[in-house]
Formats: sequence, structure tokens, C-alpha cells
Amino acid sequence: MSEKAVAENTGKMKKVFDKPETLNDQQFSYCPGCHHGVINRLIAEAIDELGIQDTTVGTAPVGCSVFMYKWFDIDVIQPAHGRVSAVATGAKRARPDLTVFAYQGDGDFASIGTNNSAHAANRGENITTFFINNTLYGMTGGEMAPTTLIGQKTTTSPQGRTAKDFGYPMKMSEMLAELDGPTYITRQAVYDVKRIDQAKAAIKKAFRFQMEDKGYSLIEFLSACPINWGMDPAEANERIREEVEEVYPLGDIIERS
Amino acid sequence: MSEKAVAENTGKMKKVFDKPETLNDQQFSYCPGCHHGVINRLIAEAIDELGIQDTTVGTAPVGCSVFMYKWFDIDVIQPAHGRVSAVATGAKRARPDLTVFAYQGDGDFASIGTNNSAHAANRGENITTFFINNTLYGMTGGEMAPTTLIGQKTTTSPQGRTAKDFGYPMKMSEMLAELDGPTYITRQAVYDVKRIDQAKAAIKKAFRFQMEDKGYSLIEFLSACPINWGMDPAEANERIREEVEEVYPLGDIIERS
Amino acid sequence: MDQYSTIISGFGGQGVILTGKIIARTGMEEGMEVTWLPSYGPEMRGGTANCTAIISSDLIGSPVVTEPSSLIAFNKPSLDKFGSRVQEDGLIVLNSSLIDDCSTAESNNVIPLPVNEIAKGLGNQKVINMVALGGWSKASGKLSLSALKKGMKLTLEESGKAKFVEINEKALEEGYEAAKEESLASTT
Amino acid sequence: MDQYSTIISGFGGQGVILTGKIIARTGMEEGMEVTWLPSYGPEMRGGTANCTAIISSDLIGSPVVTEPSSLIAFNKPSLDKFGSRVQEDGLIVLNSSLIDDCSTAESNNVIPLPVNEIAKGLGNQKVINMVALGGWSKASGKLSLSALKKGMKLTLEESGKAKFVEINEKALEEGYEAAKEESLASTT
Amino acid sequence: MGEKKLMRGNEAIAEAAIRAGCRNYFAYPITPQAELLQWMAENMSEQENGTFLQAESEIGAISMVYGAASTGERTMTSSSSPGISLKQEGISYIAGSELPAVIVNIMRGGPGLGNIQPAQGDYFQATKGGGHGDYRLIALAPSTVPEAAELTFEAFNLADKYRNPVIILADGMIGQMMEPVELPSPVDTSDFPSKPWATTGKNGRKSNTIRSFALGAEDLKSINQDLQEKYRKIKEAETRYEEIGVEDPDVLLVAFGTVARIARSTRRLAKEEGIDVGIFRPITLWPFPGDRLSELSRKVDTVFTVEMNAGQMVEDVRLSINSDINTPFYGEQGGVVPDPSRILEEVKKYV
Amino acid sequence: MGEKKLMRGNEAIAEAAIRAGCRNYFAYPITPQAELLQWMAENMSEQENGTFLQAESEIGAISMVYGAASTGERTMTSSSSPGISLKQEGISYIAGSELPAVIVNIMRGGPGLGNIQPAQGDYFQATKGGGHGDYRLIALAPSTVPEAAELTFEAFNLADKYRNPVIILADGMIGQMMEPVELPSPVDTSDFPSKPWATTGKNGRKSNTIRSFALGAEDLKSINQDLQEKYRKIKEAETRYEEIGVEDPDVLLVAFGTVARIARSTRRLAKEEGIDVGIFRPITLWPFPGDRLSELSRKVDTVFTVEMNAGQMVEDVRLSINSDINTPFYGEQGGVVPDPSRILEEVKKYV
Amino acid sequence: MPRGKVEIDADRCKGCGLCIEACPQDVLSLSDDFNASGYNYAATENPEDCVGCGFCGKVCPDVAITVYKKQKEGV
Amino acid sequence: MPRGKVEIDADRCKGCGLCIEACPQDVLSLSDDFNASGYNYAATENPEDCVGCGFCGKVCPDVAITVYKKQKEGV
Ligand SMILES: Cc1ncc(C[n+]2csc(CCOP(=O)(O)OP(=O)(O)O)c2C)c(N)n1
Ligand SMILES: Cc1ncc(C[n+]2csc(CCOP(=O)(O)OP(=O)(O)O)c2C)c(N)n1
Ligand code: SF4
Ligand code: SF4
Ligand code: SF4
Ligand code: SF4
Ligand code: SF4
Ligand code: SF4
Ligand SMILES: [Mg+2]
Ligand SMILES: [Mg+2]
Repeated sequence: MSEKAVAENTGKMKKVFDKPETLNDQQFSYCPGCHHGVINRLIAEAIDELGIQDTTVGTAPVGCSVFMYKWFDIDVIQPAHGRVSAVATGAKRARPDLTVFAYQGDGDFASIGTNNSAHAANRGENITTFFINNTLYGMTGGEMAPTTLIGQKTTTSPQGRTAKDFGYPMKMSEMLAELDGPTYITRQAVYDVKRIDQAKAAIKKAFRFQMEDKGYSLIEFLSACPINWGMDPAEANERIREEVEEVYPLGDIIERS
Repeated sequence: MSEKAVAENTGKMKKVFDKPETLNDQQFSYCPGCHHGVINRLIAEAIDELGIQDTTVGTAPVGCSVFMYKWFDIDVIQPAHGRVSAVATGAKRARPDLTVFAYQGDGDFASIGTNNSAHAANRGENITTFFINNTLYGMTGGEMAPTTLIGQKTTTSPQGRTAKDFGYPMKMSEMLAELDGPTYITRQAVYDVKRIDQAKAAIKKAFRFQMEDKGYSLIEFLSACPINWGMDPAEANERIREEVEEVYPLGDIIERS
Repeated sequence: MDQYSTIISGFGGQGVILTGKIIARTGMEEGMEVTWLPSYGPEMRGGTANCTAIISSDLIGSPVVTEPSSLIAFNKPSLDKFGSRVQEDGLIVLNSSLIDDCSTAESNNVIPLPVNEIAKGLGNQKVINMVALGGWSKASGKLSLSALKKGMKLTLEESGKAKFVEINEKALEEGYEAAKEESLASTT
Repeated sequence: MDQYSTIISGFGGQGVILTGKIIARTGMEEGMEVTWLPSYGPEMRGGTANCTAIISSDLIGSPVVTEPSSLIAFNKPSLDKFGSRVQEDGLIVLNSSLIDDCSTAESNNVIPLPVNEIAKGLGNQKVINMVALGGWSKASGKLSLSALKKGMKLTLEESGKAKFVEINEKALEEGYEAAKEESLASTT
Repeated sequence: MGEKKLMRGNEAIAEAAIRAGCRNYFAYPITPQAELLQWMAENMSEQENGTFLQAESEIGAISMVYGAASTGERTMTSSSSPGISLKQEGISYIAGSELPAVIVNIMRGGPGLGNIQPAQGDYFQATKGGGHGDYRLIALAPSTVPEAAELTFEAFNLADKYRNPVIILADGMIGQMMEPVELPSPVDTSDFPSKPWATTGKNGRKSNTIRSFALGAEDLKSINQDLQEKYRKIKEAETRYEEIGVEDPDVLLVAFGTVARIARSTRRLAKEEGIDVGIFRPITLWPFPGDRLSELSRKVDTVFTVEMNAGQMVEDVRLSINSDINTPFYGEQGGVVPDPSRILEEVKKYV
Repeated sequence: MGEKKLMRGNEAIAEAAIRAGCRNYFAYPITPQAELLQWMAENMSEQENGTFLQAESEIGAISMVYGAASTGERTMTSSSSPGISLKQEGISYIAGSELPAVIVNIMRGGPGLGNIQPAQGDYFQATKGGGHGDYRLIALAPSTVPEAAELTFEAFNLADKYRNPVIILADGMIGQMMEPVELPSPVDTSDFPSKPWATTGKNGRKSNTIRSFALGAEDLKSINQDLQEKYRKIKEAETRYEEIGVEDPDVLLVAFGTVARIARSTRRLAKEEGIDVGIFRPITLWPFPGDRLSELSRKVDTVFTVEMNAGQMVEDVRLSINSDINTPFYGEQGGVVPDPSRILEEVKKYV
Repeated sequence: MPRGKVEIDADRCKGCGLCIEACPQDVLSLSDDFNASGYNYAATENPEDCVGCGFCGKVCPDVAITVYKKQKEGV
Repeated sequence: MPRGKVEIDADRCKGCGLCIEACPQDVLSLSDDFNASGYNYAATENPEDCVGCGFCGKVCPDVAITVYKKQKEGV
């Protein structure tokens, strides 16, 4: 709930929930029921509440969130596919006074960009990374990602992913937690109100760590892609709870300070 | 000790140790006391003893081992810097009947090639990877690697590596062990006879796993680079025992079957 | 006939892509030169999808068409985008279930069909595209109903959807009939 | 003097690179145009290292020299590689401590110096290069002993090795003296 | 030749590759070539020893190609512009190591992320070498879907024959559009010539090495000379083009790929206005059919180049012909496909 | 201008960058440019807000450049041929996003791993676009160590002025050799023009975006048109070259970088034999000084191009001048540095 | 008088239905009408039951909902 | 008669000294001579003490050592 909004009243009614200021009026381009939208809004709310809209630079991935610059009313850099962590590193190193976040899909963060992701983590870059794991490539039409579950059908695993041919769902968060660089790694979901509230708290914590110069934070989100999962939005939520969480359990993985 | 050699006698003396057949007469181009040489020989001995010289294809990195094709009497592919795991993947996928190994320095495997390394591991590619961790870039003149120890002086960390600026010694083996793909991950050293014997046993085990179609093996070697460490070979051995092992403990990390 | 081009446009999910493929497939079966070109990529997401099918007696140069011979428009944005580009005396088949304001060029031959209602009558909203295609067949006269039925059948069978052939045949027929009446109406 | 080029060659660790730099540095101090070009990369490992220093009154075109005016050879492979390329009437300073077979072109002015022994005499094997450079100074006459001393001093100071200046001065002097005798010997 | 099928360009290329005996395909998804991966995902695993592997990245894919091609097996990767840029180091290695491999670029609008619409902005990259060093790809530019299939099939033969990478340079329009295709019959892979250079395990023979490395300058020079010699041979034997109405045209129009088929529409429109527009269509962009173009250019005052870029092939056109002849250029960029009538307008300025 | 120092080319470039106000340097080691990193490692951290970061890869480095340059700060990366190939996608993005940045390529022998000796095989890549799409780098080719420093310094000004990446195209010889250098005095970074487009936090103003993306074809076309317009301006204002004895030479020799300085030795040798060899040295490889070359070419029968590659710049030479003039080419490859007398031998065939 | 109130921006709404699932009071349902993008958007069927809990707003992926809540006296 | 014997290929040896460190019998030492590559190579100073344990060979990074061992009777 956007705390900023608390002041306004309509008659005896008070506005208790509204679009955060860090979002402008542009409509999202996401499909119906896509969790990118929820996550975008939570990040915007966190920025509002921390009062850092003027000093935040976001980096948006090539992926369904490529249009982020359209609806976030902050400065945004739009890097090449997979390079978001490295680009965020460059921006933060050049201007340590800015709050820099990296927003990355699983194709971006965990496939083509694994090298840049892992080394930003290992160096403990003082950035905040949002890693949106929807178990496939949304934008390009639903291909297999390293995070795709075993048995999951995608356009490039039409018979369902097999471990033998394509390996295992890649646990980036657990993997990166083995490194000494990261300060905070957590896995969140946004399929219900409780998870949404927790996710937002995690986002704020991660931003705060950056503002306190504490180093690298990673928030992985289990995210629904109803259209490419071939499900309606409610079913997609259900799939996360029932199947995806089984492979990628929610919760904090490390927190060091 | 090369078992193949057991048969030959000189007078009453029997040859008990000799250059393995898989090596030809070319001299190594390594510096005096460099462990690459020991590791090369152990691999050649393992190939001899497993009788797979005719069916093995090696992939050599850009790095001090770039000349491997000169002294290994097996077919060798010489890929681009960092791409060894992916190239080995391609060769093995095309010809699953061959035994394919990837030989990679720490710059190769753990820096520029992290993406390819991690994904070959995650897919559980049925290849054998030798990862030579000498805590810096040997060939190019001793630059810092992701594996460089904190405080270690290199040409690109002239004041010694600091975690703040350059992050932490990267524990590739531990990191990759978090993935479900790998079958066998172990860390070995070759600074004394006992370690050398253990290392060779590990090499043979890894090759055997591949021959049994069991999937991805990784052997990390703590390797001395006397010239760039500014030490004589004996001191360099000592450094591994005293300092490097502290950060990168020896032993098996995972073994699944 | 030299070359006859059709743009089919609507929301994602309205069967736009398949409609175009069936035109091309049918043309091919009839021995014509054909091309089919979709709009593609993320702009399809939540927006309009469209494709262009050309049938021709000669080799087809550009598969891109700025001024189509005909348009099948399933929704208002589609009509807005392409309506004005249709050639003089060209054909516009439009979905009158979703489009109220049918302001198009006078010179066009406009066939409004309530495809959603007709499809509802058939018990399957998914066949609105075949209803429209049936109408297009009648109004354009470029591919016969029976040829389209065959083309549709082949197309569905090849993508493993043979079980939908029957209902789609029905839809083609109903659209064809409705267009008959509609052209009658517009001439009276 | 138009242009005077020197190739310095030996094993890694024999101070080849530094010797060339000191020639260039000294030339620069003397107001000449100079270039210095090393061989580089992994072939240096365990093999021969070499570099080329050119001093000239005019702008220097190519810093690569196929036929050097002079050669300082610290070991046999170096002499084998470069000896035959030295210009007619050119100078060869060679390390007679390591090179027995001094078969070089007759037309060359050859100065064999037992630099290892001389350096041993000075109590520091690291200065064999300055011994040779002293000899080169005498035999070539291109840069005076005092100029080289200054150039060496500046070079060492700039790389934080000021404490070695003294011993290296000694080595330059001894080399210079040894070459005197050697040239004497070769003329008698 | 088999039956006629209505296929997308991307699908036709994929299927032609399989029929050409390609059994190793490594790629990373990107629009507008995603259907190529999808086709391979569905059909490659049904082939004996067929490998479809979605790589971790385009660099992973081109490296896997390097490894698979080293074993002598027919191998392919595909991508679109930004992904092809990522492969440049790998392509330079493949060319330097003289490995046969087929690379497909379904070009889109650039530079940078650009967009996913058809474009021809990667002509320079494909023909002059986007990677480092002196090397050449054989660059084939189909202008229809059936030709895309045909050239892909042929690409594998050329690659094997010359031990050289071949690039299929098409664009989003050809990748996405459907046309009727008559597919070639599958080759008998046991007919392939032997590849004694391949790393297949030494098995009795002298050991083989695949590399693009020669520390000594003279060694690397001689490797380069061999490469240049090979390129000369390819130039002589493999240059291809198509000509339409080039006997005595008013204007000679030069275009490749998608633009060349649009030029056909322009030619028709022009005829209606009494203008004779000849079309010269390079099929091999490298080797560029400059000699033939030079010949043809002697009959005209104007050689007009049209591309979907800011002027790339036009340099090869100008290099080929006498500088006295007019060589205007018209280009569209950013995914805009030039209109036949717009081209005619431009052409008319020169008649 | 400060004191004279004896410096390696790599060091001089690094120090000149620092003095030009570059405070962000990201790179990955590679021979023969390793000393550039080393100099930065030692000296950048002593600068206020100075960042030296050894990236995980060349792709990491160019991406960090993208990020740092987006904030408007002066930023550089350096590498050698294979590493530069890896940066091609990133370079296309930087050009497409109109970010100022300096890229140094200390070229070595190719293709593939090649070797580490000096070469000029990346001319095409640097001047025609090794990445995808239509874009241009300003390409500066120093031929001495002092000039390498000077052009590096200047590169940052050009990059800022045009919001365009600038590449310093040198080779292993220039990177490795030492010459006396007079370094420029450090700039006052507070004098830099403001960069209202940079992503520095919106802080009251409208929010900024750095991107190379435009989904609509017409949008991307207009971005491309703006780019082309900018390139025209750069061509007009920034073309640079050096001429030596071009008044009435027997042969006009065209060469850049290392070869141009070797050509000076050739000129001297030729003079001894009574032959007058003029030298035309492009300093900006892009924009190529074709107009001036065209003028000069009218006075001679032969314009002779020498390069350390198989013939790359020679295409721009030929494109610039009338096809009636002889335009022979002589090239060395693989790290072989051409000998002054060998060049003369070739030249003599045309006098 | 209801304890809460929601405003739904019908043009932003994509008819995903998640707000409907999330509402503990069954206030919301999808309309039969299409909006400009062709979606059946969400609307308040039982506005009087709204308690202003904000759940619908929180789960909405398209930020289409504004929520009001009746304030306690004196606040 | 010694129980073992080693042959050192002086041209392959790079004088690293690791064999000397590894030898339990102090058989080996570096020669004062240089080989063709400029290294002081390893040589057997006390050949009679060699037990043929092979340690020197195993630690040698340049495969410069061949080791022989006296065989037990009857084997
Ligand atoms: C170098 C490069 N390779 C591939 C692409 C094509 N591409 C665009 S987005 C994307 C993946 C999107 O998946 P993900 O990162 O998981 O984001 P999502 O859309 O699922 O949120 C790919 C492969 C590209 N633009 N650039
Ligand atoms: C793309 C590319 N980048 C950089 C280099 C330069 N390079 C050659 S070897 C090497 C690193 C060697 O270090 P490592 O992999 O640790 O092997 P080592 O020599 O230490 O055994 C580098 C950076 C290259 N050849 N190619
Ligand atoms: S494709 Fe999937 S991830 Fe992308 S916007 Fe649609 S639902 Fe969201
Ligand atoms: S530089 Fe180091 S790793 Fe390379 S050969 Fe020498 S000692 Fe070995
Ligand atoms: S505020 Fe609560 S009660 Fe009211 S509509 Fe939303 S979810 Fe339902
Ligand atoms: S959650 Fe939002 S987008 Fe979905 S139906 Fe409700 S209001 Fe519409
Ligand atoms: S075999 Fe054993 S005892 Fe003999 S020299 Fe070698 S290490 Fe010493
Ligand atoms: S270990 Fe080998 S290389 Fe080292 S000194 Fe002994 S024999 Fe020589
Ligand atoms: Mg995804
Ligand atoms: Mg290393």
C-alpha cells in the first residue's frame, strides 16, 4: 500500500491505495495477469516510500520489461540482453551517489547474462538486483530458460524439458549465495497479498542496504507468465504455489552485514 | 606412475616411471616449476592407463596451456578464450562416442568463461573439465583473476586485491556444486607426491564417469605459477599449502551417481 | 486476376493469423502464387495482430502491402489502422459485433458481419474468424467456399487440429450465407 | 650520425629489456630521437627475450630493424638469431662467459666480454647487462659512458630502484674498461 | 524434390538444413528467427544422432558450433543481428580454423536493440568481416522462401567443399513470411566426403589439431596467404547472381534479398510507365559478382542501388564499376520496407 | 604540455586518458595491450572518483562502459582484436544510444586467436561497423607514441561533442614501443559541457532514458536518419590526414598507423634512388579523407596503398578516386611488419 | 454506507480477474463490455460490500484500482 | 649396487629443483652447467643412494626424469 497516498481524502473516504508517484500514466504493456506488473509497482512504491525517485537509476532488460522506461518516472538505462548487471555496475561505479537497480528476466540474468550476474555478485557490487524468474522467455514467445522446470513444455522443449538433454532448473540464488560477495539474497513471490507484502519489504530492505553501502542484494521473484504457460492468471498463480515453489523455495537465502 | 611402463627392463633394473605415451617428445613451454606440466602429465598418464588415446579429444584454453596440441599426442581443439566448456560440449554432443575433456585456466573457466562453464555444469554435459586455478592470469603477465586471494599483488592489483574494489576469491567449485547438473566435483593439488597420486586418481575417476555416461565432472587444481608469484618453485609449492588451501580447501565437494 | 491482397486484423486470440494462412494455403492448392506475412513480435501483446495474404497468378514481388485489395477487420483499432488504406473499390469485411462506428471510405464495398453473434449461435466463439472468412469468400469472389473449406481442412489437419474441421466448415458456410444477405441488403 | 640501431638479446632475466630502455632514455636526454621496441608475449617464456633501441638525429621511421647497427648478445641462441643480420662493419658485443663458439661475420667488429665473470667480480650477477652496455659504449662510441650513467640513473630512479644505481655504475665502468682492453687485443 | 509445402522462411531454412544432413544445431532465441529454433526443437531430436541444443547464449552457440564442426559433422547456428554481433569473435575463429559451418542471420533493424522489423544493416558485417582479422564468409542472400531453403541446402555443400563458414543473410520478412516451398530430398549422409582433418580421436593416424593460432609472424602469414588463396578460388567458382531484363534497360537496379523481390514489383510498375528497369541481384554477397556487374554497367548510365540500410552494398557496386557511371543510392532503415512505387519515384530521377 | 617522458604506447594512451578527465576505465587483459590495464591499475585509483575495474570479460567491460557513459562521465575501455570482436554488440548499442565513450584497439594478427604481433586487420571492423546495423565510430589511427597520446586526449572531446563512440585503432607495435612523449596537461573536469541527456537521477527534471530501441519502424528510421545526419556533420568537420611530399610525387603512397611511419623510411630510401614517394596518411580512418585524396590523386598515375592486412583501407582509397588511376596494393599479414625496402621494391613496379 | 470504495480504471484494466479472486467480499466481477483494448474489464458488482481492505489493488498487475477506506472518527 | 636409478634429460630439465626437494635420499642436485635453454639442470649427485621410489619423476613438471628400480628376485 502506497504510504504516500495516505493524506488524500474523498469525502469521508480516505485514499488508501493508489498508483505510486514513481509510475506515470502510461499503461503497462504486459499481458493480463502478468506478475511483472505487480513487481514493477512494488519497486515504484518502495522508491516512493524511501524518497529516492530523484536519485535512482533503473536498468531495464531486453525482455517483457524492456518498456520500463515508459512507465517508470525515473532515469532508466536500457542495456543489451543479459548485460544489465554489468551496466548497473558501470553506472554505480561512475556515480556511487545514485541508487542503481538492475531488473532482469531469467533469460537475461540466468542464461545469456550469467557471467555478468555472477561476477557482479562476487564483487559485491553495491547494487540492487531484481531477478524475475518466470521459468521461460516471455518476450520472444515462450522458449525454455535455464530455470524451466523438468517436464515443462515450452516452444523449445515441446516434449517437456528433460534433464538428460537440457539439464536442470538453475538455482541462481542458491548458487550465488555460495559466493562471498552478496549481502542479501532472497526469493519472493507475488501471487497473493501476504507474499506481495513480504516481497515489498524485501525490496525496501535491499534498497536500504544499497543506500547504507552494504553491497550486493538479489531478490528473485517467482513470476507468472500466464500467456506462455497457457493458463489463465488464477491458474498461473496456482502453478507457482503448487509447482514452482517446490523447486525454488521461497524465503531468505543469505543475509550478511 | 605410468602403469604401461611396467614391462620394460634395463639389466636388472625395471623402468618404473617414464613419459607417458600420450605425450610426444616436444618440450613443454611452461616456466620452471609450473604445475601445468605436472597436471598435463597426469592427464596423459590417465589416458594411457584407460587406453583411450585413440578416442580422446582434448580442448586446450588460451592461456599458458595454449600449446597443449604440441605435446599431447591426441586430437586437440583450441577454442577461443573462455569458450572451452562450450566447445567441448559441441564436440561431445556431435560425437558422444569420444571422450572429451576441457582444460581451462582460472581466467578462462572462472572469468570470461563463467557463463559457458556454469551452463555446461548445469546441463550435466558428459564431459570432463580440468580447471587450473593458479590465482591469476599466467599467460598475459600475471593479472588478477577472480580467484586471486585477498591481499595478493598482481599486475592489475598492484596494492594487493581488496574485497571492496574487486570482490572475493571466487569459489567456482563450491558454486557449481549447488547446481543439480554435476556428477563429480573435487579440488586437488600437485605440490607433493601424495597430492599428485590423489590428483591422478581423481582424473581417472572423472574420465571413467564420462565413459560410463554419468555426466559432468570438474577437477579444480590448485596450481603454482612461480614466475608470476615472484617465488621460486619450492616457495610456490609452500604458498599453496599455507595460503591457497586455506581459501580453497582440498577434497571432494560432490560425488553423485 | 493479377494479384489480390488481404489484410486480416484483430486482437490477439481472434484467429487472425490462421485466417491469413488459410487464404494462402487455399490459394496454393488452387495453383496460385501466394505469400503470407504476419506482423510479429511483442507489439502483438495486448494490441492488434495482423497479417497479409496475397494470392496471384504471377510471381509475387513485395509481400508487404500498403494498399490491400481487401481487409477483414475484427475490431475497431484494426479498422482505424487499415480501413483508409484499402484500395478504391476494395472490400472491407468487418466485425459488426464489436465495431459500431463503421465510418469507411464510400468507395469501398463494406460487408459488416456480426461474427461474434453468429459464432455464438454455433456454440463456439473461436470460429469468428471462419465466419468472417466465409463472408470474405462470398464478397470477394476470389476463392470459392469449397476451395476454402479444403484449404482450411488441410491447414487444421497439418497442425493436428483435425477435430475442429467440422465446426469451422459450419462457420465458413454461415459467414458465406450472411454475406449473401448483407450484399443483398447493401444493394437494396 | 643518421640512425644507430641496437638489438639486445638474451635469456629472460638477463636484463635485456632494461638495457634497451637505458639506451633509449640516454639518447632522449642527449636530445636525440629515440625508439625502443621489445619482443613481447609468451615466446619470452623460457626462450630468448630481445629488444631494439634506435637513436637518431632525425625522425625515426620504422622502429623495427632487420639489419641492426649493433648487437648485444647475452647467449648463444641470440647470437645465432641476430649475429648474421648485423650490418657490415657493425658491432657485436657478446657474452663470452656463455658463448664459446663466436663464429660471426668477419666484417663485424666483435667485442667478446666475459660479463658473468666481471659481474661475479662485482658481487652481483644481475649487473651483467650493464657490463655489456659499458662495453657497447666504448666500442660503438654512440653514447658516452657519462651519458649512459645518467640515463641509467634516471631509468632506475623512475622505477623506484635508486638503490641499485651505484653497483650499476660500477658495472658500466668495468664493461667500458674491459672493452678498451678487448679492442686493444683485437687490433694487436 | 518432395511435395510443395506452405512454410515460413525460418521453418524452410531449418528443414532444409536437416535435409542437408545437418545434425548439430545450437542457437539462442531471438526475434525474428525464433521459429527456426522451434522447428529444430521439434524435428532435430527425431533424427538419428540429431542434436538440438538451446545454448546459454549466442556465444555459447557459436562455440558449440566450433566444437561440433571440429569433429567434421554438419553444424549450424542461427540468430538475428544483435546475436550475430555476439558471435563475431567465434566466427573469426571458425574462419581462421577453416571449419565448415553454416550461420543464419535473419536481420532486423539496428543499431543496438533497434527493433524486430526487417532490415539489411548487417551487409558490411557479413561481407567485410565483423570480426577481427582478414577472413571471408561465403554470404548467400535469398530473396524468397524457396530460395532460402535451396541456399541453405547448398550452404552445407559449400562449407564442406571449402572448409569455410557460410552465412545465410536474410531478414525478418523472409524469416516470417510463408510461401510454397518444394523441399530438397534428404541427402544420404554416408555420401559425404571424408574429413581427414577432423578431430575424431586419432585412432592410429597422426593426431589432428583444430586451431587458428600461430605464434610466429611468418607462420601466421602463411596461414593467411593460404586463406587468401582459397578466397580467390571461391571467388572464381562460386559467384552467383540473378539478372532480370538487363539486356538494354533504362536503369539498372541492384538489390539483394527482400529488396530484390520488391524491385520486381517496381519493374512492373515502371513498365506501365514505359520505363525499363533492369534488375541485377547478387546472390552471393561475398564473393560479390562485381565482374558481371561491371560488364552490365557498360550498357547503362545509371546503376541504382536500393537497400534496407544506409548504403552498404552500394560500396561494392561502386568498387566494381567505372566511376563515370552514375551510382545513386536509395535506402530505407529501421525496419521500413521500401515501397515499390517509392523506389520507382527515386529511379525516375535518373531517366 | 608537461615534461617529456619515455613511454610505451600503451602507457601513453592510458595516461593521456586520465589527463583528458577519464575517470572510468573497464577492461579485460589481453596482449599486446596489457600495459594499458596495468597503468590504469596503478594510476586510476589515485584520481578522485577514479574507477579502475578489471571486468569479468570484454563484454562485461563494454557493458560497464555503457553504464558509466550513461551517467555522462568520461569512460574508456581497451583491448586487442579478439577482445574487440567480443565488444561488437556493445559497440553497436553505444553508437545506437549515442553515448560518448572511447575504445582502444591495439590490433594483433588474426583471424581467430592468430598471434600477438602487430597487424591492421581490423580496419573494416572499425570503419564499416563490425556490429549490426548502420552506425559509425570515429576511428583515429596514431602512427607514433606521442600521437597516440594526443589522439586519445582528443578522442574524449570528440566523443562528448558528438555523443559518439571513438575508437583508437593502433597496433601492437605502437602499443609496445617506447618513444619520448610530451603529455598534455590534465584538463579541468569542471569545464566539461553539461550533459542534460545523462541518467544521473531525474532530480526535478523530466526523466531521461538511454536506449537504442524503437519498436516502430518509422521511429527507428527517424533515429537512423538523425544518426546519418550526425555522421555527415562529423565527416565535414573532423576529417584528418597528414601529407608528406604530395606536391608532385612519382607515386602517392597511402598508409595509416605503423605502416605510415615505415613509409617514411621508404620515402627516404626512395629519395636515394631518385624516386619521389609522397605519403598520404589518413588520421581519421572514419571519416575517411577521401575528398582530399581524390584531389591529390589527380596529380599522379599511381596511388599505392600499403597495409598490414590483406587489403582493407584500399577499398576506401579506390572508392575515393577515379577508376582510371592505378591503385595497387601491397599487404603483409600475420604480424609481419613490412620492411621499408620491401615496400620500395613494390612501389618501383609502378614508376 | 459501505466501509470502503474502489475505483477501477476500465481502460487500464486487462480483465485478468486477479482482483476478483483476491476480494474477500466478492465485490468485483468482470463486465460483459469490452474496453478499447478488447478486454472485459473489472467492475464493482457489489460495491456496498467493500471494506476498503486494498487487496484488489495490491494484486492488480496493471495498477488499475484505487482504493478508499472510511476513516475512524477523529483520525 | 643401488636399488634404483634415474635418468635426467638435461635438455628438457628447467632446473626448477622440485625433484631435489622431493628426493628422500638426496640423490639429486643442480649442475653448474647451463643447458641449451640457459638452465642449470638437475643431475645425480649421489646416484648410489637412489632407491627408485619415483618421487622425483612424479613431481617433475617437465617430464625430464625416467626412473628405474631394481626388481625383487623372481618377479
Ligand atoms: C543478444 C540478444 N539475444 C537474444 C535476444 C532476444 N531476446 C529478447 S528478450 C529475450 C529473453 C527474454 O526472457 P527473459 O529474460 O526471461 O525475460 P521475460 O520476457 O521472460 O521477462 C531474448 C532471448 C536479444 N534481444 N538480444
Ligand atoms: C577474448 C580474449 N580475451 C583475452 C585474451 C588474452 N588472454 C590470453 S590467456 C588469458 C588468461 C590466461 O589466464 P588463465 O586462463 O588463468 O590461464 P593461465 O595462463 O593462468 O594458465 C587472457 C586474458 C584472449 N586471448 N582472448
Ligand atoms: S509474455 Fe509472459 S512475462 Fe511477458 S508480459 Fe506476457 S505474461 Fe508477462
Ligand atoms: S606464467 Fe605461470 S602458469 Fe604460465 S607457464 Fe609460467 S609458471 Fe606456468
Ligand atoms: S478493497 Fe477489499 S473489499 Fe473492496 S473491492 Fe478491493 S478487495 Fe474487495
Ligand atoms: S486485477 Fe487489475 S487488471 Fe486484473 S481484472 Fe482486476 S482491475 Fe483488471
Ligand atoms: S627415484 Fe627416489 S631416490 Fe631415486 S632420485 Fe628419484 S626421488 Fe631420489
Ligand atoms: S623437477 Fe624436472 S625440471 Fe625440475 S629440476 Fe628436476 S628434472 Fe629438472
Ligand atoms: Mg523470463
Ligand atoms: Mg590462471
